[in-house]
Order: sequence, then C-alpha cells, then structure tokens
Amino acid sequence: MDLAWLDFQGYGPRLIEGGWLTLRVAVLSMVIALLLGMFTASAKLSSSALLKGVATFYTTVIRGVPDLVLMMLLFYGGQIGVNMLTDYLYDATGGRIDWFIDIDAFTAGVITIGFIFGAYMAETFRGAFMAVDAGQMEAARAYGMSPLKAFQRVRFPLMMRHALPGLGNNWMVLLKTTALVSIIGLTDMVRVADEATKATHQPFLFLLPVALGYLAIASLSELLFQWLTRRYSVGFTEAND
Amino acid sequence: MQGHKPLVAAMLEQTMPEPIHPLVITDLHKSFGDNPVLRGLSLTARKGDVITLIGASGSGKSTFLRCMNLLERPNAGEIVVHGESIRFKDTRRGREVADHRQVERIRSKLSMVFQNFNLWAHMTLLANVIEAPIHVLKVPKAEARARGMALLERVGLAERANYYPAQLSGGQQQRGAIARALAMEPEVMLFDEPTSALDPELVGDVLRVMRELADEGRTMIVVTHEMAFARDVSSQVVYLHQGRVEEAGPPGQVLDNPTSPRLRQFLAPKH
Amino acid sequence: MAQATRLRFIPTLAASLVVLVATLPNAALASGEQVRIAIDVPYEPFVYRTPSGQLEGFEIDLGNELCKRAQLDCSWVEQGWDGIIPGLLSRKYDAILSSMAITAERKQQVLFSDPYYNTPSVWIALRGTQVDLDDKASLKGKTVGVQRGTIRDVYITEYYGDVMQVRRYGSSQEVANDLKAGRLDFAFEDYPIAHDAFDFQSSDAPFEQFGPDISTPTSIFGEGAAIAFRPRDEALAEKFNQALEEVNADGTFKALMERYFDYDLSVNAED
Amino acid sequence: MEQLNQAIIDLLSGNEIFTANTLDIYWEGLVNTVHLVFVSLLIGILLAVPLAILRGSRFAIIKWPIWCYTYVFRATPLLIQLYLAYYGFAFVPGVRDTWIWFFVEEPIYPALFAFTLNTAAYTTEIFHGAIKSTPRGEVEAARAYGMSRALTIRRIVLPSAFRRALPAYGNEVIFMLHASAIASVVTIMDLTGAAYYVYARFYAPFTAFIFVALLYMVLSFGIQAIFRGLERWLLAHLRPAG
Repeated sequence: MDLAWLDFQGYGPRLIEGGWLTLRVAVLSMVIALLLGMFTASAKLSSSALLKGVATFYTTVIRGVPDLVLMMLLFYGGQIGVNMLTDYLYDATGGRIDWFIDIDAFTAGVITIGFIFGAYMAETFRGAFMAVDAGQMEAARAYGMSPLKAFQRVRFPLMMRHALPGLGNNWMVLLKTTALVSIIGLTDMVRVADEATKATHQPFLFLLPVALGYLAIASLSELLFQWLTRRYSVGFTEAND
Repeated sequence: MQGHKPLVAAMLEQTMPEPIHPLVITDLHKSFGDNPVLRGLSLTARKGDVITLIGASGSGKSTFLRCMNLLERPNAGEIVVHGESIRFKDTRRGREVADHRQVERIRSKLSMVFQNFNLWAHMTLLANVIEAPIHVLKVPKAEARARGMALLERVGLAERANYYPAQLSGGQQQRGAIARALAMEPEVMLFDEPTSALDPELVGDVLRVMRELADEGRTMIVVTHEMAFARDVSSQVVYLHQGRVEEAGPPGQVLDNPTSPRLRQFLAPKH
Repeated sequence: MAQATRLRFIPTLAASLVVLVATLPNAALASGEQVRIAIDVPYEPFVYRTPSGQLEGFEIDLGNELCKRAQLDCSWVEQGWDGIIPGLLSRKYDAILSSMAITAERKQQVLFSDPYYNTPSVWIALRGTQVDLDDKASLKGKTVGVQRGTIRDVYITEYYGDVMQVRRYGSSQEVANDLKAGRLDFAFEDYPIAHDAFDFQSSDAPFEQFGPDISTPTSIFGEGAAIAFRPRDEALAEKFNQALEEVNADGTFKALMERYFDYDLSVNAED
Repeated sequence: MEQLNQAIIDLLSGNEIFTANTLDIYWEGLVNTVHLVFVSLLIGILLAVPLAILRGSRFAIIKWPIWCYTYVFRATPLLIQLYLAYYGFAFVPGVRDTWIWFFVEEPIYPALFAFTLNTAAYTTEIFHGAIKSTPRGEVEAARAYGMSRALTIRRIVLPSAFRRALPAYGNEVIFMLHASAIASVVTIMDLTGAAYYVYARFYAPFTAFIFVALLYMVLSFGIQAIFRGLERWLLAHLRPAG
C-alpha cells in the first residue's frame, strides 16, 4: 500500500504536532475553565455582595462579547497587565525587582480560552449547585463529616450528576473554539492546514483531515461523557431505562 | 329477554328500511403484538344512545373506544359511521387504512374527549374550540367564533375564553375540551374516562355538562368508572372483560341485577 | 445557608488559585541578553516557512547575521502584521525585522534603525487589463487587494478608497492567492513580493505589473524598511545599526541579497 | 442623552482613533455584521424547519443523512467550514466559467454559505428536540378531530415546538453573532474586521477592540431583550393567570 499521501506534501508531521497542540490547549483551558467556573459559581452563590457583583460582571461581559474579540483583548491586555504589575514592582522596589514575565502565545491562548469558558462553566455549576438538595448536605454534616469531606464525598458527586450534561456541552464548544488560537498566532492544526492551503492551493487535502480530527476528538469525548454520565447517575436512573 | 330485541322493534325493522345508525361496529379484533386485547366486539349506537363502557383496567374498554376513531388500528372487524364503512387494505405490514382522507372525514364526525383533556397548550381556550371547525370543517372564522363563544357559555367558561389551558383548573379544562368536541357538531361523542384525571371536587361540574348533553339527545359513548353516571344517564351499559362483552343491557338490568359473577365482583363495593 | 455557602467557597477558591499559579511557569523569565525578533510570515522571499516548519528567507538570514555580529542571542517570534507594533509595545518581543517601512506615523510609536532595503510598490493585474490609473471613472467598482495595515493599505485607502472596493488581507500571500483565483481585479504589493508571486518578468505569465513603480508620496511610503524597537531601547538599536553598517561595508549584505534576488533592493540603489 | 452626546464629543476631540473616518469604518462593520448574521439566520431557519421535521422521519434513508449533516457541522469548528467554503471552490480549475463562481467571487457569499449551513445544523437539532417533546396527547387530539398529518404539523406541532424552542434559539442567535467575528479572516469588513483595520492602522489594539466589544455587547443585550419580549408574548400560555 502506498502511504506517501500521509506525508501531506511535507506538512504531515506538523499537522500531527498541530493536533497535539490543539489537544493540549483544549485540555489545559478546560482545567482552568472548570476551576474558574467552580470558583465563580461559588462567588455567585455567596453572601458577599462584592463577590457576587464581580462574578456577575465577569459572566455578563464574557457572554456578551465574541470569543475572538476577547482573545485579542486578553492576548494583548494580559501582557500589558503583567507589564504594569512588573513595572510597578520595579518602581516600588527602586529597581531591585526587575522582572519581565513573557506570556507566550500558548499560555495566552490557554488562559484566554479558560477565562472565556470559565464564565460558561460558572452558569453550569451554579445550576448544579442549586439543584443539589440542601438536605443532603445537612445529612452529611449531621453525620459528622467535615465541611471539606462533605463537599468531597456528598456535594461534589451529587452536583456532578446535574453538571455533566452542561459540562459535556461546554467541552464540545471549547474544543471547537481552540481553532481560534490559529488566528492569534498559535500553530494548532487549523493554522498548519491554513498555511498549507495557502501555499499549495489544495484546501481539501489539508482542511478535510483537520475537520475529521475534530470529529474524532468530539466523538471520543462524547463516548467518555456518556460513560461518566452513567457513572454519576447510579441510583438515579429513571424507571423506564 | 336479554340480548333480544323487543318484538315490536324487530317487526318494525322488517317492514321499514333499516335506519342509518350513527355508529355500528361489528366483530372488532385488536392485538398488540401477540397479545390480543379486543376479541370480537360489536356495538350499535342508535341516535340518542348513551352507551357506557365499564370494566376493570386492562379489559380493553379504552382501546375499544380508541379503535372507533382509528387512533388504534383494529386488526379485523368493520366500523360503519353514519352508513359509511371505513375501508381497509391488506399490506405486507398488516391491515392498513385504505384512504386517509376518509378516516379524517370520519374522525371529524366522532369527537373525542380525553382523560387528560389534551387541549392545545399554545392556544387560548376559544382558539382550541374553533381550531378544528375552521381548519377541518372549513367553517368561516366569524361563524366559528360566534358558535365557539356560545359553546363556552354553555359549559360555563365564557369569561375564560382568552385564557390558556395552563391557566385553568382541570375541571375547567375538561369542560373546555367538551366545548371543543361539541364545536365539531359530531354524530357521536366519545368520552375516554373524562373524569379520572380530575380532583374529586371538580368531577361534578364535568358530569353535569355530560348529563345535559345526554338530555339533549346527543349520541355518546362513555368509558368511565362513575357508576352513578352510568346508572342515571346511559341507555345501555356494556361490561367488558378481557376484550369480550361479558354483559350488556339497560343500566337497571346490568348494574342492579348482574348475571355474570365477574361483573358482580366488579360492582361490589370496594374498601 | 450563608454559612454553608462560605464553607464551599473556601476550598474552591484555594484550589483555583493553586492551579492558576501552576500554569504560570510557562511564562519564562527573560534575561537581558536575549532578543526576540518579530516577523510576519510568510512574506516570500523575505521570509517563509518550509512545509516542515523551518523559517527561511532573506530577512531570516540577515537577522541571524546581524545578531551574530552584535553578539546577541536572538530568537524569532512569528506575528501577524496587524498586531506587530502593539506586540512590540506590550513587550511580547523586542524588535521587529519584518520589512517595516519607516513612516512618520510609525515613528511616533517605535524607534527605527537605519533602513536596510528600499523597494517601490506595484500594481498587478491580469495581462491586458484596460483601465487608466489616473482616470478614476475607469476604476469604478474594481476590487483591489492589499495587506491590512501596510503603507500600501494607507495609500490605496487614501487615493482610491472612494472608487475602488478595497479588500484588506491578513497576509500578502492571501492577496496573491485571491488575485490568482480571480476574486480580485488588482493587487497592490511590495515589488519583491509581487515579483516572486507572479513572476511577471516572464512574457507568458498571466499577470503583469500594471503602471509604473509607486514610491511617492514619501509621507506614505517612507524611507525604506528598517528594524523597529521600543523607543527607550536606544542601545539595542545602536547595536543593530552598527552590525548593519558592517554587513553593508564588507559585502555580506550584497551576498545575502544575491542569494534571493536578481535585482538590487539596497537603500542607495535608486540614487 | 445630552450627557451621552457630550461624552462622545469628549471622546472624539483630541484623538485619532475615533475620527469621523474611523467611525465610518465601524459603521460599515456594524452594517456588515448585522447583515451577515441576519441573512444566515433567516436562510438557516428556513432550511432548519423542514430538516427538523424530516429528522424525525420513520425512514432511515431520510433521517440518517440529516443526522450526519447536523453532527458533522456541529462537531467541527466554524472556522474550518469557513475556510473550506472560501478556498474550497476558488482553486478548482474551470470554476470561473460556472454559475458557482458568482458565489465564490465575493467573500460574503462563501461566508454566508458556511454560516448558514452551520446555524441550520444547530437550529435543526433545536427544533427537532422541541418537536420530539410535543405532548403526544395534543397530537392525538388533533388527529382525533380529523386533522391530516400535514395540518397537524402546521397548526399544532410547529407552533407549539417553536415556542418551546425559543429560549434555545435565542442562544443560537447570540452564538451566531459571536461566531460571525471570524468573517474578518476572509477579508469581510465586519465589526471585528473594522477593529482589525483600526488597530493595524493606528496601533491601538485596546481602543479598537474594547470599542467593538462594547458594540457586540449592545447587540447581544438587544437580542436578549428581543427574545425576552418574544417569550413574554409567545410563551404567555406558560404563565399562571394574572
């Protein structure tokens, strides 16, 4: 069998590297989004007006502005913000702290996507937190579990059952959003395919395999989420299942 | 006497042409998969008849009613509505309706009132009532509206004409559903356990409306558990058991002097 | 309730911070001797990527040579043209070596080295195109492609923006592609880029240079391409100027140039 | 209002980012964005309604291709779909002599093509879900009153499904508005394209992007308000009497 076409006119290895980068960006930003979402959801449900206000501002702004525009803003804004901080440290210490923190495109991309999807995750988690019966938590406390233990053993698993469908959905959207990092300069698989298309004028040779790559990742994650859903819904399965 | 026509009536039938009955069903069979539910049921509704179908759950009474307007497809048997026989054809998948237009036309003559009302949730009560007359019977809009309002007046819901179903109580919804059925000016009205989904205190209003309809001389076939209604209103009570007519006749006879031991047991006061 | 929410708040807060901080090591702490140079890829033959991902081209060779002479540890950063000055100002890199023309407008933002090449801009069109660049009526409705944010974008917008449809692209390669594909009537490009992409010197090439070389007004086209720095990095600019002087003096520049071009694009060539 | 005017005048005086010229570019961008989003949503919904009905068909040969279409378009990034629409036909030899060229020549058509197919895929699934959740009793009642299958779909199933789909569709509209920002990568001067232009021209990423971010937010909130109004009007049947 002739496997020469797998070389993709020399772009093959970079396409695979690009795919690996896409996966890393997606997974890392998902982790940030999950934590930020959990944190924001807690802030929204807290009794502090300040936390609530900040969290609401964050989710409202993020959901009102296109990902691409936010990415441009955060890509430059993130660096400028860090610069302002290091400049301040430089001035405040009379030059003894002379740092420069370089936010490379990868870090910027991951933090940006994580930051954007943190807002969407927050809504998912907030719904899930509120869906968990307060009585269950009280029961856990009544049995003498520490707050942390109660969270870990009772609230978290219960919440996950409500949150999973939303999380799965957000993950799919996040995965596709990673394609935008190609526009801010990261060589993910979309960028490699785009570059190759422009150089060779063969769009289908490069863009279709990349589309299939996304399709494959999406299908695999769907299976994973189905498995997780089954796992977390033990004891809750509907009678007709 | 039971099961035999009165002598005079029998003689009249021989001399006079057979009157066209609103609904005649002969030898109806229905099974779900390998499970026979109806095993040869026949029924004749003459004009003005109120026929009550009673029986334990699973006896096939609801399925029988739903076969009459083809919501369930019978496997065998004949259904004749106002002299018109519903045509079937045999296909590889079994017996199918031959002409959907015909079925739709016949359904428009048999209005059904459902256990769960099944009002269309996105329409106001009045819109529910005039929907089928306008789009199926092609009644002019203004006329349909006027008649719809009159019908709502009849069932005591005139002020609720512009409410949506979700804003009404169960009893009001069911009375609205009856108005919707009446708007079709049906040959026969089919009631499928119309009071079973209602809170006890709401049952009375619905039964009162049904009583009035019976008094007007409407032809009605009612599946119900309301024995008092069956006794007071029906002209005939049919007791079904496992898809067969176990006992049938005037309410006084069937309900007060049941011959079948099963019916006797069915009628025995429960605790 | 208030207590319960605060209890759940603290562990999540802590966990979030830990992970956010943990992702930061990606951000390297840069030392003084390293210089990051931004370049817009592709801009063939000044810079392009081979299929395997290698950066090659005249400016890559030139930049590497200058860094060697100035004894700097240089690295290349790929950056789209749109954001190349904002990126410099926000310190994503320390210099731009990307065919950037010296203009008064840019001088307000960045510090330029001495120019290292100077080329005119040219119109490109399908061979045999019949319009008159001075007669605006003949250009009405025609499309012209330029790279966004370049001096050519400024020129076209200012002089032809009112009659022609201006399409602005992220890279010069896209302009060339769309002219070849037929989506554009004209491209307005840097001479070496056009020369490379359309090969219009050969007589059977489908596209040709249209009209004369354009390099005035100087207020738009500037005084040649130079390396850009942040205004306060004068010492760094000085190192590059010195290296530039050296490569010009000892013929290295000429040798590099001849590797990529069969014509002269050095700054004093036109004099 | 006067305060707003004053604020705008203050903003315009003494800077080169908000001049009559750049405001004109932003305006063009706004018009293009709205145009692009509106047209693709409109055609998308016209495609989605029949597709959503057929998606619930009993016949595998009808149901299966539609499922494939919606799955593929929902599982791959719109950016790739846009690239494929934009470059896919442009380099096919001889395409310039066919009618397809008309749709390839102007960048707006490939963009509309990709956006429309994308939103149609999502909308099909939204409507399909809404149709599937039509209460069975309501359909049965329609059939029992002599309505034909087509009449039942037209008068009962679709009106009720549209109402149920409204909140999800409102989200789709906002997603589409946000997704349209990538139109700028194929030279369309939409809002984001305008920001790109202004920042490439004046080296001010912040002012340009913050300004269009605000415009997008205004648009998003406007759409949200419209859908809240629509829901109040069309979902009246879900509210308790008052």
